[in-house]
Amino acid sequence: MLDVRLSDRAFDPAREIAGFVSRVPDAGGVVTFLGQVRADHGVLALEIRHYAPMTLPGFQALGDTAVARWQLDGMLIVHRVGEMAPGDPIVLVAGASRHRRDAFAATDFVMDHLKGESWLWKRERTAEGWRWIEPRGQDHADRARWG
Amino acid sequence: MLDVRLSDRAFDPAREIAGFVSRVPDAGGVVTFLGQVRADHGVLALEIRHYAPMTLPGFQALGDTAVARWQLDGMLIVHRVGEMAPGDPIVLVAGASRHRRDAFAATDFVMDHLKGESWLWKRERTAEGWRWIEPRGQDHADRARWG
Amino acid sequence: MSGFARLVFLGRLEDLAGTAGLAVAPGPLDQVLAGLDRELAVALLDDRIRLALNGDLLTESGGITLVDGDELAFLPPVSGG
Amino acid sequence: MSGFARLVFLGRLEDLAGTAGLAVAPGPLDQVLAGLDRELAVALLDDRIRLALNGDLLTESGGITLVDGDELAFLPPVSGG
Repeated sequence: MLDVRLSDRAFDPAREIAGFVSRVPDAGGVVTFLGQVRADHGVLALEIRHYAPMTLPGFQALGDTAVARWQLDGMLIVHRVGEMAPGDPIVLVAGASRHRRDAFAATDFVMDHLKGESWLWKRERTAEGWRWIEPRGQDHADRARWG
Repeated sequence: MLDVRLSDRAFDPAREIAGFVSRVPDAGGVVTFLGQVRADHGVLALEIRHYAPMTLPGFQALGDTAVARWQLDGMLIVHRVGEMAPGDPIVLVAGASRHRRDAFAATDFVMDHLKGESWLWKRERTAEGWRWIEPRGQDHADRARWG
Repeated sequence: MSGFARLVFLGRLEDLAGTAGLAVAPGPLDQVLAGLDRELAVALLDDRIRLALNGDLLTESGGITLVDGDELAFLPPVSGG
Repeated sequence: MSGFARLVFLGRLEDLAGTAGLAVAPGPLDQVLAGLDRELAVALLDDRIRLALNGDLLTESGGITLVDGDELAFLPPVSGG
């Protein structure tokens, strides 16, 4: 079971997790990663732009890769697009597996690749106005972990 | 913020996660692990026994170690004791951090040590009756990952 | 003949173009770009900008000719973080 | 004098003992164990069983004497995952 979605409005991570868990009764372990807009460094808003013909297929391909590489009962990727406020959820990734190592690895892998290879463009608004977020060297290092 | 609890009755993982996330507004990432009683191999019930003077202090010490080793905004450990049915949550571990790598590592670390070093004794009931669950060699290998 | 092709500008290119997309006359890409604001055209030709034609990433940007109904997207490096 | 010490049996030892705990007369552990069912006493002396006195894990099991109010727990290997 692979469930990949873009959401242009706020989603409720707890409800998504509960829904996901209910669909993987045979899984012994469920690992989730929730990313949210940080409230700690003067960011007033975050905007994520996407390109429909590429962004969702890109996430779907990443999910397919994870499902092929690890023994998973299920995988969930939900990503916000549009404008968000501090504390808003940005991304929820969940992996369910019989043995917990698969769920940990798949979720970690998806996060490492989501950040650097997704077709998403982000800008932040601070007191000084909007500022585009540049690529980071760390993203390459994160992906290199997976050989 | 370190929150460590034993629960002798069923808990709601989604509600626990929502409560935890609301207490770490500055965290960019929250990783959770949920372990549940598997519904797939003839297990009708799982019982976990604990020893109050050692089990909770043991979990607390493990949480302290994780908090000291990684940069965390918060850490949650909730563990069931008593008798459970297939699909019931057994353990919920959550780590929140500014950078996601810390939350992943801390949660993974706690799970590797929870399973092998906690003062918990488990037995399963199948059609043939109750059977005690023995230590596994894999637990030692899991802990050895952390040097 | 004639009709329209569409250019799509992602990320900061949208701000630079002042619009998310632009209908243009079909034809060779060089010719299409020559009809745009010069600063925008230079930004679109930057080495780090990747191109996608009708949703498929292009490995080469040379020799493209847009036909009626084509959508050509200009993709700056994605954001980190 | 006298009073009671308490033995606590964890995991499968509880099933073997038929009870989670037992009040015993204080005294040297050897002497306490000698008063128990022989099969249970043998199981409690197994090398893999660890002991905790009043919640503290003991590194050595030799020379223990229980006094009034002590709680001695017998901890078999914990279960795997």
